[in-house]
Amino acid sequence: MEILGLYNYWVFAILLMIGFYAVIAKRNLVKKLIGLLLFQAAVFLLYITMGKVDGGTAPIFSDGGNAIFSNPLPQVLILTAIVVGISTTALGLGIVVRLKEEYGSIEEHEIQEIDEQ
Amino acid sequence: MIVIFGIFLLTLLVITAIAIVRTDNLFVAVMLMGIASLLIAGNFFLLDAADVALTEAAVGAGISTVLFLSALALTSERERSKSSNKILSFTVVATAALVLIYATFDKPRFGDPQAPSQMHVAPWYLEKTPEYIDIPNVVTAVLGSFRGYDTLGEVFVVFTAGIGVLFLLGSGAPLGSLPPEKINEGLRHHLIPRVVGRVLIPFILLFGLYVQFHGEYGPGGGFQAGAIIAAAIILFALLEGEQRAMAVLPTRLLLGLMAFGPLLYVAVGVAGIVLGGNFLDYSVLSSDSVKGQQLGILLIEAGVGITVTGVLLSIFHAFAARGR
Amino acid sequence: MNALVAHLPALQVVVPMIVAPLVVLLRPRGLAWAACTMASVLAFAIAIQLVQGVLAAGPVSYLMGSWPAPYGIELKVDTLSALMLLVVTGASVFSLVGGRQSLDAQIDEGRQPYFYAAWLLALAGFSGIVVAADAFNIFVFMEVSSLASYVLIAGGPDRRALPAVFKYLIMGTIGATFYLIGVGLIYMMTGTLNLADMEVLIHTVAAQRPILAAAGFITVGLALKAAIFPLHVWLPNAYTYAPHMVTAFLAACSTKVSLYILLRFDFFVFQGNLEGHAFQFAAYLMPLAILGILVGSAVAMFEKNIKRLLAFSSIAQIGYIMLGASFVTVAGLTAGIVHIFNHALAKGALFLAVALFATVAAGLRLDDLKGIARRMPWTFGAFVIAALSLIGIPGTAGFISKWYLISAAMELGTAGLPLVAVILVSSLMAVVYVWRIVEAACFGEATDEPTSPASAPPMLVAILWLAAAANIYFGLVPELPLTLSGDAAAELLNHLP
Amino acid sequence: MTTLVDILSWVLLTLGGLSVLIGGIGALRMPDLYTRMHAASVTDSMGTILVLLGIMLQAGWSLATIKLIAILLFLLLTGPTSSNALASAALLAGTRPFEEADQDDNEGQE
Repeated sequence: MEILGLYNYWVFAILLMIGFYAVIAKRNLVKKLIGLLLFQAAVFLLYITMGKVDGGTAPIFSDGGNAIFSNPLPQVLILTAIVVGISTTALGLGIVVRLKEEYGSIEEHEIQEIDEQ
Repeated sequence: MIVIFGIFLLTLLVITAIAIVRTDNLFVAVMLMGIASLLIAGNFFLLDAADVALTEAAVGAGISTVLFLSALALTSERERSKSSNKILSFTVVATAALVLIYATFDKPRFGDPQAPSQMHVAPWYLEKTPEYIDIPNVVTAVLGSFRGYDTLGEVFVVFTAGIGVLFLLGSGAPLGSLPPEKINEGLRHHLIPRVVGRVLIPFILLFGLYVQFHGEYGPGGGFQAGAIIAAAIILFALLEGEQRAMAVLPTRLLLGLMAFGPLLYVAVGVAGIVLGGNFLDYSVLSSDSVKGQQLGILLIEAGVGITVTGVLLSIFHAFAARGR
Repeated sequence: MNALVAHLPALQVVVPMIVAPLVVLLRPRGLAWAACTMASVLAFAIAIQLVQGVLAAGPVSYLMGSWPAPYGIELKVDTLSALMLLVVTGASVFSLVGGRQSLDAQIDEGRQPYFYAAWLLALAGFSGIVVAADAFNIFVFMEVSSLASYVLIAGGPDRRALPAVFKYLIMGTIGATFYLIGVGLIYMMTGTLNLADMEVLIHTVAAQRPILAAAGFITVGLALKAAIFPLHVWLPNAYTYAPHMVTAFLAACSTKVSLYILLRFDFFVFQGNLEGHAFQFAAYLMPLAILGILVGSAVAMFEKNIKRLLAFSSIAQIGYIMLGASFVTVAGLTAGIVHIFNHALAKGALFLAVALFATVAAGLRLDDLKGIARRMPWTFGAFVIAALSLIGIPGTAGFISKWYLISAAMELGTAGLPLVAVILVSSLMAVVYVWRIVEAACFGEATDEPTSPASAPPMLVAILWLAAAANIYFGLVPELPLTLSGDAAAELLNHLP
Repeated sequence: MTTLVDILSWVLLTLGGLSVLIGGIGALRMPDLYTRMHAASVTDSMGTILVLLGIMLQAGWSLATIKLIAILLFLLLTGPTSSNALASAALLAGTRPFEEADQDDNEGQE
């Protein structure tokens, strides 16, 4: 199990890097939003990983089930964070659509050039 | 076995993420993002987070893909420019990653039942849920009652996103005001998807309601249910044309739902004050405090479901209407 | 009524939350604005009540859902949060009343209900952050306020508002996610989310590395949101292209709320728990604060658009607040916190005056404002008073914070002398950029004939004068903000048993 | 009896896994969209049916089996429908089926 745990943290760090890189380096606005989603997904993975307990099951009581449960709190927090993430994305996409209508482009540097003229 | 499966899912996830960043076709990137969401959901399930997995699958793989595709239809499918400031970006990213790696040297062992995060607050929830609220799903208990105020804030985040998109894009014209040639026929002329869709949509709606009201007993709740119900209606809109979906659920009604959900939630909270408790104290809603808690959770989950359905559909219509 | 007093911390957040969905449904003209203003006034009244309560009886705590503290969510109002509540709700009331006319010109009627709903959500979000005593709850309300702010800024009539707000959205979300990582790391090591509980438990954590990383992530994330130099790049355009009324509101409170969280974490949670934290905090933030002050003021001296000029001045002012905090002394923190209050007064009034200029002038470049002083003498008079407060002339509120900042720097001994020099130089720079506006307004010849009615409605000018008068009042009678910020500083620094 | 059910379920699971693998290889090796979809449909139909049957045998008579039957029905309905929608969308977008003669033209279109 320990291997999986370490691997979870590595993947968290790698996903975070990939997503964060896409947000900063990409100049396409939709791509930036996709990167943001990846970036946030990595953080979700961190929280859920830390809530896992050896031999535990999902924190739902059932008759005759075992008595070890994984930590419910990080799960609650991440439920909230997922919904917050999609809300931000939706708003961001709305802005991108308006940008395309106003500027005819969704590339950051092209919009900048149009503005500087 | 679980270890192998977990490693397999995570490796695929990393590969997908790299492919997402490298492709210059946005359509491909969005579809891959849906796959990545599904992989993450699978991984959450392995880590015992059934509720989160369901949400990630419904929201990440379902709704967010639909939103991205509607936005792509209005913008463009190709990424035209290369990355900028590669070195600077990489330095920033690498610094963040190094700090994280530095932090993980002292982290508790994975799955350690003695880890601090498992010792302090969490056992209290597991221990007290049967006593105070008496529902099997502890996640719903924490979400709805112990940390119900967070969930209230979250409903308002969704609501804010909804009014934000409506503010930016407008809410789409009603059916009567359009000339006939402008009416979107959807896939009406494609027999097979339409017939199958007609068969499936009632069942998807039923499943959504099941997820809504079964949230206290199994994985599920208002967010997941709202996303599933919205997905069913979006499917209807895709098959029958968006205007016919609007005829069933007009934009005014959606706006009403969007505003009613948060109001219902706050009203339950204020009822707590009126009946002599604190804000969001459900125990006072009924003479039996456990019954009161259950009633409160039922009501606020309904508020959440209504908000999410209303907001997601409003956003979908706002995007779709922009294309005409 | 007495029964409600106990619920005030919750009502502070809940009142705007109830009204926001109702506003969306209110279609008739003017009703949305009226409902929004009523809710803001009510929130302001609650804030005043809370300030009195805190001054009389100490911090107020409120348990959401009646669940005991580290398990449920706790709200807590102490002197620092009371002061912030005053700033947030006051800014909302003044901007709503004073900016209404400019808004009617900038956003068409059909979209106004959405706008006012977003305004109330921003208000609820800011208040929610300020009263929260739970790390994750702060994140949730941070997102409510941020999303609402994005909507408000995107309402700007100029299309350049859109790229500005997109940049803000991206940077704001990165900041929030960094904050979330930090909170996650702390939770991993302590198992709690309640701030007070966290502070006690961090003390017992032997392994400091995750906590140290968490401190880094939280500080950087919040610095992004608070536009601390050099993470300020989203701010100038966002403020410039937002509707005028929104600029007045956000300039007065949005970055300061993020600074507030930063102070809470660094002084309340980490201070005294992490070895050398005070030194690190000072060593990293003081140079940034000084650079922010100098660069912000210098850029402001050369800006041509008055809103952009004031936005860069805001970056400098954020630097003052950070500079005070980075002394890590009671005097320094008092100066920083009181500057949050005083700067909100000055900037709010300045942007309100700009909103009134906009109803008459052709544009907001300095060239467009030529001769505005003769066309709107009353409005311009109020603008000058607020500008004097921004510079820090004796007799205005701005002087109080600069005075305290300088005396706090003197306390440091010889090391403080260069800091005093920085403060004086930047004040001179402020004189320069304010003078440029005054010069254009008083002595410039208007290039074209006025096309619109030559004066603003007397009612709005009266509101503006009220705001300007507050700058003088709190300059002459600074007891209230000073008591609150002195207590808050003492609380932040000396709360450990 | 239980051993027999176990063996049977493992056989089904293995066969199911094999069909998924074959489908995957086919999707990689086939020359154009339509033949690839054809190969992938092995995963869709045979693969899911066999795997789900195998799991049902493992689960025995319980609520889980009923849920699995529901999933199976759902997949049997949606799989072919989505294939149909995908293929007609591809036709509409102008992707022509592969022929030996115009191998070169088609390569860029996928």
